[in-house]
Amino acid sequence: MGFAHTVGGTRYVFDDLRTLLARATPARSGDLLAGVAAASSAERVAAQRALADLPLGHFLDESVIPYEADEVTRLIVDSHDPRAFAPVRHLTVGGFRDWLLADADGAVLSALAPGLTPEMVAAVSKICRVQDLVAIAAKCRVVTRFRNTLGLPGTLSIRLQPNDPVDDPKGVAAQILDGLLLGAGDAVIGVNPATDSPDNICRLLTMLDALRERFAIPTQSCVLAHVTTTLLAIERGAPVDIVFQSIGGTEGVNRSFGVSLDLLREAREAALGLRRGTLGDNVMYFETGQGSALSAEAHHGCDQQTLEARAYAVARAFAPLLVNSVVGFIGPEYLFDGKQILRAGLEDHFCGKLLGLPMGVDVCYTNHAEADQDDMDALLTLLGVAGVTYVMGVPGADDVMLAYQSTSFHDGLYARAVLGKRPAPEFAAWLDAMGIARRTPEQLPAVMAPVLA
Amino acid sequence: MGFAHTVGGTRYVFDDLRTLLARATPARSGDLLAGVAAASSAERVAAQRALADLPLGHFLDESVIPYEADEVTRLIVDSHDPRAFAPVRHLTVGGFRDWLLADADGAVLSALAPGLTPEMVAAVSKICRVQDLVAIAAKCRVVTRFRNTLGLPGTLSIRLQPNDPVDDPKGVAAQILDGLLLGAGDAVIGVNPATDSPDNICRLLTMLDALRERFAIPTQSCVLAHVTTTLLAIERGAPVDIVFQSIGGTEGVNRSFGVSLDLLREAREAALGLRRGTLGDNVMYFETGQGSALSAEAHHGCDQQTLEARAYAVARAFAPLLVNSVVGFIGPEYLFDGKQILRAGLEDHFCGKLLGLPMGVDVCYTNHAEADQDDMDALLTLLGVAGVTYVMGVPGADDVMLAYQSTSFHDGLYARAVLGKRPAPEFAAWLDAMGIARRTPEQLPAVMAPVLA
Amino acid sequence: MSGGADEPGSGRAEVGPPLLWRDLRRFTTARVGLGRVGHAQPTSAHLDFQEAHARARDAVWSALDSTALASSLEAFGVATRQVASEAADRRTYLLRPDLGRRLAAADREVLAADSRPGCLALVVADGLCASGVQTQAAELVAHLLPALGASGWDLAPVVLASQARVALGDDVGEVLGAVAVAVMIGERPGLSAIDSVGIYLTWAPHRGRTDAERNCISNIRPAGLRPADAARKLLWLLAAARRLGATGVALKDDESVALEGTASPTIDAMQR
Amino acid sequence: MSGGADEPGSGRAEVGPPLLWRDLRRFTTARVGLGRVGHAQPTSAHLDFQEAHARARDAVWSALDSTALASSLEAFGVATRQVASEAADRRTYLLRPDLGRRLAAADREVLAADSRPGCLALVVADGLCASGVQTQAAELVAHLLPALGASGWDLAPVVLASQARVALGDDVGEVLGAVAVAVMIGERPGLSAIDSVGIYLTWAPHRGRTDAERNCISNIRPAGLRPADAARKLLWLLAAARRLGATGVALKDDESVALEGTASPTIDAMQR
Ligand code: B12
Ligand code: B12
Repeated sequence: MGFAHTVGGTRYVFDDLRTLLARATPARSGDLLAGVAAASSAERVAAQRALADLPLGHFLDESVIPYEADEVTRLIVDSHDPRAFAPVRHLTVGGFRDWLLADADGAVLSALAPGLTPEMVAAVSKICRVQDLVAIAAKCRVVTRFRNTLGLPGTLSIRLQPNDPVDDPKGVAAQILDGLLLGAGDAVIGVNPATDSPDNICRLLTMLDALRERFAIPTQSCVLAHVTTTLLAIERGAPVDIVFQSIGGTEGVNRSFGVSLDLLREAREAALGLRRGTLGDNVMYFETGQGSALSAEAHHGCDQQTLEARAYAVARAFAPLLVNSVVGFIGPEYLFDGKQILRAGLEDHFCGKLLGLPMGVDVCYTNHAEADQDDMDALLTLLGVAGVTYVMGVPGADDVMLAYQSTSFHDGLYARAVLGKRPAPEFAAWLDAMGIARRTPEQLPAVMAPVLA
Repeated sequence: MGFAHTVGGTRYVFDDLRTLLARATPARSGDLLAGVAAASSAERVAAQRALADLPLGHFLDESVIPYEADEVTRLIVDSHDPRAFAPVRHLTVGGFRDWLLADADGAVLSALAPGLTPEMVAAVSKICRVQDLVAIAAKCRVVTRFRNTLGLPGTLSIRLQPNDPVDDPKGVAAQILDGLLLGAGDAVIGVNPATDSPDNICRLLTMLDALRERFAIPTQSCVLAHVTTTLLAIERGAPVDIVFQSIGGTEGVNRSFGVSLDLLREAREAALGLRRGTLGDNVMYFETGQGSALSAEAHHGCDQQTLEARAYAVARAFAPLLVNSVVGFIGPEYLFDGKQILRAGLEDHFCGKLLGLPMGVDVCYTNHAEADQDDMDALLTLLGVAGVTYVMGVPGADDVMLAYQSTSFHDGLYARAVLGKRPAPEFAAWLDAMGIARRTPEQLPAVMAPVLA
Repeated sequence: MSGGADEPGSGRAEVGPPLLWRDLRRFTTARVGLGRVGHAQPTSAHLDFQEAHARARDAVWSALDSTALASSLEAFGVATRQVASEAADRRTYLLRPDLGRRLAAADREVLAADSRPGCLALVVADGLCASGVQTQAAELVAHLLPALGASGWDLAPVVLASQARVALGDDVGEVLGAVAVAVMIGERPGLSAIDSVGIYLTWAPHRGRTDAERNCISNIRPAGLRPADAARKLLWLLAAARRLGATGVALKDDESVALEGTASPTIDAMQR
Repeated sequence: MSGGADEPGSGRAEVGPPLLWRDLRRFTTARVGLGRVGHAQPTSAHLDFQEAHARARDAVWSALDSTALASSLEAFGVATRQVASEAADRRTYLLRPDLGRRLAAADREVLAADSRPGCLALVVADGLCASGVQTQAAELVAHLLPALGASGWDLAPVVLASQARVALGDDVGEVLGAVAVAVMIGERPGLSAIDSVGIYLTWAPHRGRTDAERNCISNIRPAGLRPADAARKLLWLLAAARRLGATGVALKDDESVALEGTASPTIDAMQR
């Protein structure tokens, strides 16, 4: 079936839902690369108008990737909750935007989440302005727990990201201390390993756990190895709090990442089996990012933002503690400049939150993209207003292993200060107890120095 | 005298302060047009480093435009208050940034303002990131009064801008009602006249005043005619609350606007003589915008942002009720795209506030610039966090006379809602009394309908 | 706004007082009475806006068809000349207003042949949007011609200028030796009007004149100031400028012609 | 970070425990211990960052000098071939990764002449930053050569590829009939490193391989993994891949070689 709309005397026809969604997306380089973008602003507006008129119910009848061909589609279709969908089933996409802005509150949105498919959420995001993405997301409430409580209103958490080019434990530890002194680490202390060897991963896991225990920090640690390596580490008895994996919105991109829904299920079971959470059992951490499916040539003619929302459908099947979009990380071929990164970051946060996820955003850019610190400050501030669950914290914003710029520990302090946000309550109390809540001591707290002796 | 700094093995030399400031400015089209921009990022960084090392005291010794040649320079030099300057006189520009971020609070900054020259303020803004521009401006407190109180912490005011292509009073009135129903108008109800004839201006002034009195709105009105026309209107007995004028940062641009400091003094005296303010006597309203001096070919080789700050030195000599930068209004030859507009808007707000002005920003763009509503939402939100005194309110964001897009009445509501801001207290009370504070009634309030009968 | 039941401005005089919020739309082409969802504009208003924005952006790139315009002007017996500024193309024009203010050297020479000291120069320029000039320039000239003749103005050939800014008129006036130049120019396109023309009048034009030395008549278009009224205004200003020997802030537009077709200039209810 | 007293990593072993915040800088090249002004970074740290950003952005545009590289490799008696991807220039490369993954048609034909079923293919590619590859590729190859011969690998001519992505190795391997391909490629430049190389190893390469079917050795550079260690790792992976008949997630890098020169892998104080 097809869709059509006339703008300025020209009738634009869109063959199927997938095409309609792609043409309605605000301009970005990845969709141009994929050849699915609108050819002109007029065509884009025509698609947005046609999309706005589409009943939400239609999304239950037409999949952007066939059910038979893709396990992510099967997950989406099979897990849809018609009862939860009921309050909005009579609406068009345009009416849904109005309803979200006017009528919905946090409780209503939480109840609605299982009734929404990622494509519905992607669709409505395409006809939202930045201010709508902010205002609607700010209403969402998503709370998760492992060793502390993330996502409470008025909080903004930070993942402490202490990456080292050779996984040197002292280099990692020095960055962790730096982050703690600057109030970061309540979301997770999570290291990306330079080397994905099981030995190395186990060593890092042990070291992170010892450090956390030594200071009695109410948080969790994670080594962001491939999920199969983490499974090996669990087998070998390493202290795994949280299982990390990069995921995407199609079976094909997940295959290119070396994962499947079954493998993720297995990993979650293994982590739950360790019973290491004290306050809750959200044990998974996922990262996503617009463009990964196209990069893996597994995009099925869909636009990257719709596929990104589908990655969230994968995530929500595993009750994660944390999810984040790496938005500017992948590169300018998918998000060209600060403007595209800014909008994509807010879309991702919005879609994830509407689908009920504890969404963070890696507010970041690479050196081959047209972006700079000003763009990051803008996105960070907007996300803070939108109630982002957490952002990254990297010393001086410079990840010396991954070679990109993310938010610094200082940026986290800035966002909390100007927006009146606090860390997760347990972590805030710990910072108070350590005497580092309001200002960073010149002298290291006595308990910290020996760590690097 | 000259300045120099080495970056990446290359030594960059800057002949004078004016050149140093221009090379240190973040990239924008107007400075390229003027031929004063840095040729590379490396040169820009070199200039920023050299600027950061410059003692603030140097700005008292070297003017960017000669004292003899320019009455704005004379105003700046002659009105500098060394006593107020004392707390920062020992600092370099870089040290001043650190001091602003670390030590200064609202009271300290208010006391400092008369000690700062616009060039000092422009200089420090050039080495600030967007987040610094936000965080520092958010500390500033500037309160002004005419018939209500503007600039109190926690408030965000709106200029209601009901422009009509033929100055049709009914068209203007319909827009005013619309704005009032959407909570706008506490900063001023200000019409840009399509026709600058004295008759027309008097007619509009009378109509605005009658409407304000009829509803007993605690606000002020203004017709943004040329100051000479407003003087004529005062002579003819028209009810002038606030005198408007566009101004710039050099004697030359002001001449091209048909004004001088003397003329502005005369106008202020005339307005004060009417004694129409009930709470205070801030009777002037100025608009400025990066690029106007270059457009008038009166820029003296200075960068547009430094000249913009100099326009604020003109403004502060007249204790204005309102000042705003029209940032994206002038066009892409000065601010090319959303990114340049965003940064310039925050710089202008920052510089104005540090100089002690009640700064608003016309968050806007023209259709020949590379910008859209998303860029406006970002800038509006950031300005809200930075504590902007007021923004514009135009029906549906579309000014049908000036042919550009500014913030809509709805945008004002959005910003107030997500940031927890209120209108000026007197106006907020009036909105409550009218029963339109929380939602817009479908039915017009009875008192309003006859206005358009 | 893309059409709809409330055709803006329709039947201004016929109907009673507005009772509903959306009734305000009867009184203005501005986007009033849009309704609201939470704090935001409803989807329909938002998409109307997006569509208008796409259209306005395209209008920036509309080009003046000087040849077509020349033939409609020549139909009134008016001579025309086609010139260009120093801005070679549209992109350059947008980023280099300085070039758009200068007459291309070649055209300067050609135009010099038409020099007529004391003449009145008329320039029709694309400005930031050619579509309004294209449709309204001939009408404006038609309204001007009889009166100009009657008041003894010596009209130089009308100059059709592309990639031009207002100040290009100074160059033209200087070359022609004009005592005054009136530049009819396309104003920046807006969401609700992509056909608006401004007229800028400068006495004793020469390169270096500032905007303070000009007068302006703006928003000339069907939904704004009508060409007939604009022409009358210009004639009044011309006469006044001749008396004063100047244009600009010193010359106040004190003509009190009521503009027909717009609402009465007073709001009865508000004039106690 | 632009130099300074605390040269990062200097004297790691010699000094006592950190007492001051800024002492943390002894343990890492990361930007720790920067101090703070309010919530922000001090001006000096901020400007260091801006300078590094300018440098890193330039590094993206660094080009591989294949001829110079070829002669240093040929000095070891290694044959080389120079190829390009389908991305014609740097801008295209950045925006069209699909083209960067494909061997230019002409080069495909030329390379076919070198086809040697069962060989090991080595590709040296500019990737996102040529400067690291330029300096380290020869060193890597020098470390590999003796051991490769000893383990009986048949090394094909080393392919020097410009405007190349990782997956270009699949095309090269396919054309050469290689049993495995190792791509040494410039990693994206960072603020603190514009000389980092990654090695991606793919067993039985052919167009269409996914990243799940490769292994990766990353951050090869003086301040990261040293070429000698990287070469040892690659040799280990090669041997393991030959045993397993595959690379990718199934092949775990279980080599337990301690990397010399980096700190001891355990933090004593934390190992109760
Ligand atoms: C960009 C990037 C990504 C992007 C790649 C998408 C894209 N289009 O570029 C995304 C975010 C999707 C990604 C995902 C993952 N990555 Co990655 N990634 C990088 C990064 C930062 C830069 C790579 C680069 O510059 N390549 C050079 C350019 C010129 O080549 P390219 O052809 O454009 O890029 C290709 C490769 O980089 C490849 N790739 C990216 N990551 C990985 C990881 C592995 C194991 C392999 C084989 C290939 C691969 O994907 C790109 C497209 O084909 C490096 C760190 C670094 N400093 O290099 C880490 C890095 C290579 N990734 C790493 C890891 C662990 C992963 C994941 C396995 C994480 C996870 N647990 O799921 C996933 C899955 C990767 C997969 N199997 O596909 C590790 C590898 C560690 C190791 N020694 O094995 C590194 C070193 C960083 C780290 N320590 O976390 N990654
Ligand atoms: C852009 C603009 C400006 C910019 C001009 C700078 C620039 N580089 O473009 C700024 C913000 C500086 C400006 C200032 C003023 N403007 Co103005 N401006 C406009 C606007 C929105 C668009 C003009 C346009 O599209 N021109 C066409 C392009 C192609 O020509 P251009 O050569 O690029 O532009 C030149 C002219 O526009 C000229 N200009 C701009 N405004 C004015 C005003 C007058 C009276 C004159 C003679 C010339 C002039 O400046 C430009 C550079 O030389 C119009 C509204 C409209 N819808 O047209 C109002 C408009 C022309 N301006 C107006 C006014 C009143 C002013 C001010 C006098 C306000 C004040 N009280 O100080 C000042 C001073 C102008 C002066 N004497 O120099 C009125 C004129 C009313 C009238 N009939 O006389 C208009 C119609 C809008 C309004 N109603 O407020 N303006």
